[in-house]
Amino acid sequence: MASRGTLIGAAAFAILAAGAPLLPQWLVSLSTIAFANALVVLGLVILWRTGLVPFGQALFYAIGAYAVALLGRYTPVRDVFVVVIAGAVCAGIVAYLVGFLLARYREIFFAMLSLAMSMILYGVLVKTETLGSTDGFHVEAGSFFGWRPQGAMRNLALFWLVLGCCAVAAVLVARYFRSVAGALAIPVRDNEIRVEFLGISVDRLIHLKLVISGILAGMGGALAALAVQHVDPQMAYWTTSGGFVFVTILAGAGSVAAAFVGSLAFELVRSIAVDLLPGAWQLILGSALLLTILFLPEGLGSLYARLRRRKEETAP
Amino acid sequence: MSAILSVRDLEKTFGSVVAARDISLDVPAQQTVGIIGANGAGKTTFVNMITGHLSPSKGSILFEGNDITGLPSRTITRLGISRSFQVAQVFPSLTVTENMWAAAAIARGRDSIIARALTPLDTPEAKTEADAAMELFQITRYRDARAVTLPQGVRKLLDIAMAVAGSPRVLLLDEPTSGISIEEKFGLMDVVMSALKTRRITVLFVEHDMEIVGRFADRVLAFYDGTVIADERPETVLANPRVQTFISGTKPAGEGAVHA
Amino acid sequence: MLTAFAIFSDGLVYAAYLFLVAVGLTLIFGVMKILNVTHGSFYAFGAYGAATAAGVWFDRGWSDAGGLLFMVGLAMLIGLAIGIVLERGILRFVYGKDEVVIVLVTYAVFLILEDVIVLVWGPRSYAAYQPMVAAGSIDVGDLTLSNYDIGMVVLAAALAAFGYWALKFTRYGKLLTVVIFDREVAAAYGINVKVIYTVTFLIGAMLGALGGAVMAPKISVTLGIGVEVIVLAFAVVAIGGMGSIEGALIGALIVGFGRAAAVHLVPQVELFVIYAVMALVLGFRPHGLFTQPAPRKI
Amino acid sequence: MSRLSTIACRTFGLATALTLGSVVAASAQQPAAPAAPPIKLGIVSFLSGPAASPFGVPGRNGAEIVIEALNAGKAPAPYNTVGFAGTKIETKFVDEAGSTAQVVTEFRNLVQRDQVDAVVGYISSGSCLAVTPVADELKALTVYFDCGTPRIFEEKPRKYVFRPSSHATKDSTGAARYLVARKKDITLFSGINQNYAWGQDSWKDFVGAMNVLAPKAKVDKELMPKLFQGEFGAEISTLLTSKSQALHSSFWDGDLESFIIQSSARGLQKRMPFIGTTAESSIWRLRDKLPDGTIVGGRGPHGPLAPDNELNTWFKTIYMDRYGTPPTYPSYQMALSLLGLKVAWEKAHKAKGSKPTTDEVVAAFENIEYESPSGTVKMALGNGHQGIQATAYGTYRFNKQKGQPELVDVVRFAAECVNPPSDKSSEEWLKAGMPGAKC
Repeated sequence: MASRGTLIGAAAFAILAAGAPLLPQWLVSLSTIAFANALVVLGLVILWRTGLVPFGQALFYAIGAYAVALLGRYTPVRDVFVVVIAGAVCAGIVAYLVGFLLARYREIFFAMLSLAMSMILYGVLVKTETLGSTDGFHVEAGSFFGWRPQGAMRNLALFWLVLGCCAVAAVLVARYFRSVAGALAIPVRDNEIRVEFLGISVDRLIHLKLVISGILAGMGGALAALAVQHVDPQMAYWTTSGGFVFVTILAGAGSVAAAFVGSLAFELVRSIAVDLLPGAWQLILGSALLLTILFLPEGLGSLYARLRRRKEETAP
Repeated sequence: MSAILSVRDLEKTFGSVVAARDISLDVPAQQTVGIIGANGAGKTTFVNMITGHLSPSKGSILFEGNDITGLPSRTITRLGISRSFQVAQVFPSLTVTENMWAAAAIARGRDSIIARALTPLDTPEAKTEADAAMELFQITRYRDARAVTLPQGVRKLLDIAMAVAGSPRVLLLDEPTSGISIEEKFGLMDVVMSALKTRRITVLFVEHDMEIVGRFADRVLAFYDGTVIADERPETVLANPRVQTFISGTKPAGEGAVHA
Repeated sequence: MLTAFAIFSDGLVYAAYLFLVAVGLTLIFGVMKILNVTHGSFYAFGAYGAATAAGVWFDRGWSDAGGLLFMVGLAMLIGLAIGIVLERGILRFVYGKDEVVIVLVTYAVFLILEDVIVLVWGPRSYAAYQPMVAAGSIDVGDLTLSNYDIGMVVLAAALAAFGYWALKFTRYGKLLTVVIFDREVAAAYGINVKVIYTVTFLIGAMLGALGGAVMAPKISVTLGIGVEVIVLAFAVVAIGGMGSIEGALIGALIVGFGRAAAVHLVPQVELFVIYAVMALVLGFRPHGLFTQPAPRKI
Repeated sequence: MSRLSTIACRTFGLATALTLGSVVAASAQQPAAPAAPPIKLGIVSFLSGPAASPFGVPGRNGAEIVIEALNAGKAPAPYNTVGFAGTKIETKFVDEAGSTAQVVTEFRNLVQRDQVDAVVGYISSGSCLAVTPVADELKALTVYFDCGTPRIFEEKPRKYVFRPSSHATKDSTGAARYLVARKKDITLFSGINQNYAWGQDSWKDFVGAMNVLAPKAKVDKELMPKLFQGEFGAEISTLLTSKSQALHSSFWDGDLESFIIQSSARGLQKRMPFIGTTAESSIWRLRDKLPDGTIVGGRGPHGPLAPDNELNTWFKTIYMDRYGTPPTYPSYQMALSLLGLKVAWEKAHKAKGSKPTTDEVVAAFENIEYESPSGTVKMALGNGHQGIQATAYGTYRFNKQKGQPELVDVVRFAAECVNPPSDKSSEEWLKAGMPGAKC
């Protein structure tokens, strides 16, 4: 049953990969960032299906990015595959550690605590003057198994790398959604007590989701750091997290692909808004978000529609 | 033969309030035990302690000879004690089939979260088991309905069917007929009890309706003021004057209301 | 000794500021279960409104005390107006949706209002310092305190006392308590929850604007002041317990004294104090100091 | 499992469609080439957020009027040719607000999508650091106008990036020189700076310069409040308990004005004079609320600290006429950046006789020296990519009769007096005791 979706996905992936050299460079760069961020959004989708919205996902994003940047600064490791995996692993470890605390929280308290955690990292980074404080620092251009492309070629190579990471992540996350742990997202959101009494720990289910979303966010951050070639503490600030939540809403939690489409659409809309109305692009973005929530719930995927039905039924 | 479930000197206090005290009993395998008592008498507290929702303040619980006192509910479930709820606990936004799949899948897997993330939810075994359970509890015709839309009785059946999905040896039913009309009560209990009999499950059920207790229970525990005041065959317990005074209400207060 | 007194007075002033900023947020959360990101906009509009009022008033050379009243009055009117538009125009359509979805609605409105500020007031900063200057200062030992700051502490204390009294002893307060306790039960008892919601939101909006108006004379009113305030108010409210007035007060005092002590004794850690306190409190009391976690009912 | 699980990738096709669709849109945007295409400049500056009012908007305003005057050929000599070498200039303004990734994306869009001939802009040092390698990668001529970090040319030589405005070190060294000249016997000083790169660097440089110029002076309080904190009660109390004889601050705009208002209400400036390295941009708003005796800097010889020359008079006049307030230092920095670009462009154009390539302009830009409304600019550092200028500090006085701010006791410091030489980084130079400074 997933075969048709997988086929379409694989075709889209192949077309994007093959068509990239034909695209204008600015669009390749924009899509690189958009798809790197889409990995973070994918992680948020995993949490959101359980009804959890972290306002501090930038914590893992920044950790992934800084891991790459620090490797470039203090070690001779330059291979993009190694550094991206390192970024993802570092973020995963941090997610595992903070997960012991965070996994016990729900709803707004989950959001607030995750926000506090990311803001602590932000504070630490700002205090670290050797790393350039708020100015951040340069990220070394990586090599691809020893190959060091320059200029336009490097952008293309990075785009393919991001695309490859996205494809792997999409396949794995889709698999995860079909697994027991992944499919229990809606049961957990619906009725934690029942899940516990069926014999599985809700906290551990959520802990796992946190680790997966942390790894994805770390990978996204690592790729973004390679693409932008610069890291700064702003990556850990709460408005960065807010931006990811924003895209998640636009995308909806209905499917894996929505994260990618949503992220790309967001970057394009933002870029066009900045282009057309440099003084009022936040207004456009805010309106887009508001209109989506108010009038396009169907466009947000199946979870949202279900959430709404549930609420209508239980509303006073 | 030895008891499948043994309780010794169980006590639960909330601050200065004593919710349950001095409860000691043994339940042999495949017995069906009815639990009666007025509201606040300690029935649900008792069920909650056995199933790990509450941790006892004192005393111990043995299941198949192992001490399970204070274990988390999910561990107790995995060991073989399941429960249903006074208000049916199902997943409202899923269909009946999906509810059963979730229950069957959770029950089957190993207790490792990583393993859970690698096993698909909809394995053929889980599907077969879900189908069988729906058949057994006669809810197959609702299989594609969302749980939130189900009539109360079906929702109760689904709740119990999900509890049975893990193949428990002991099942605790917390007021299986609450919220069900009088006409439907017996039908529901017939379905439930015959299903549980075929699975050879030891049952403890909390019930207000003395008629149902009389008909389905092999043995009755009467709770009053946090403890068990009678523990015998149904007809004996129901004839007990204190039970009649405090619980079943067939005898006015005053007669036999001598506090122990 | 001097330092101890300085920590005490600075802590009080900062706590007063935090309480003024957080009280509207916690009220709205307590009653409506909405974490209102727009609160930052109310604050900003209050500050801009007050600054505009100050311009109009003091350019004519009118009295300072009257000017402050005019500033606060205009700011709260603006808060009321935006509150009405927001609650009637948008929020009432999303009541009953998931809490987090409503947070995002307020986030969207906040983004829009940030640009509305630019459209209305332009990207320049405004000053309204006349009341602060006119209030003068008082010497306490070696320390000079601003009378305006003292006035702010008095105002915050009065507001806290009034809030306590209003919740405990007025009809509206009692109704609110019922709604806070259980929305459905309140509705079942014939309380018009919708009206309570509207009124509460408007009060919260006016309190947010009040915070901005009171701070306006102390600060340069400029773009982005709303963003800073939101996170600060969130932290205070999360520490004290979401939706509890006492909680907001205690949270403000803890953060206020904590920060003042940090600035005087270990300035290096000042940047983290508030978040460290927040993480610590939430680590031990997941729902803040003053909220009991709702028991799971079976 | 239909609803519990998710069908992957169904909408992936849409992503492709979106991407390809925008290509079509983008290619449609490109106009058919007219006979003499104007020179396109991308101007990047904060148009929203807290940095818009003090820097972004004055910077943009400066760009608008200077380019308008250039296109009309109405600037004073030697800048009286139309546009750049007779070709009119077209501008595209972009907001600098947003994440660094967004800033870099928008930079790429300007260069690759809008095909601008040069980008002029950037206020945040973070933006400049992030854009620099991209500019070199894209071989896009980029002129920074306001960002202050010395790291840009000290970390690595750059090819396509220029910064005619001098970097931040001179602000701190100038402040220290002025302070020490006015208060020879200073023994104790404090600082209050925002806890982010600009504040941290400014304070570090100031302390470094003080160590050289007044070795006996000790640091007392070292305050680093959060950026945009707004409420400074505790900091002011701490300073009130200090016996410092001066207070250094690189606060700007909102925080600066808030701090001045709150601290003067508590009489802080009566105890220690305040040295504001960016205070110039706020004097027109603070007016009589800025205490007399405050030491005022303006990130170089801009505004009231600017030299009295024809260009300055012209610039002040056209700015006042359009915007009703005098220009502040970001406007001056924008003006001198654009004029520097014009000089380089025209030099390259003259050598070639037709529209120069980017590489030709870059070659022409290196090491030039030219006049600006704020005096002579020498592209002396960073292999000729980083400008140096004299700087000036003055003491504030509000003239009650005229109802206008004034700066008295203005002291000018030659460029070589407050800037490191080309072979040393700022940090090394300060550590070594500012060798080779020519005052």
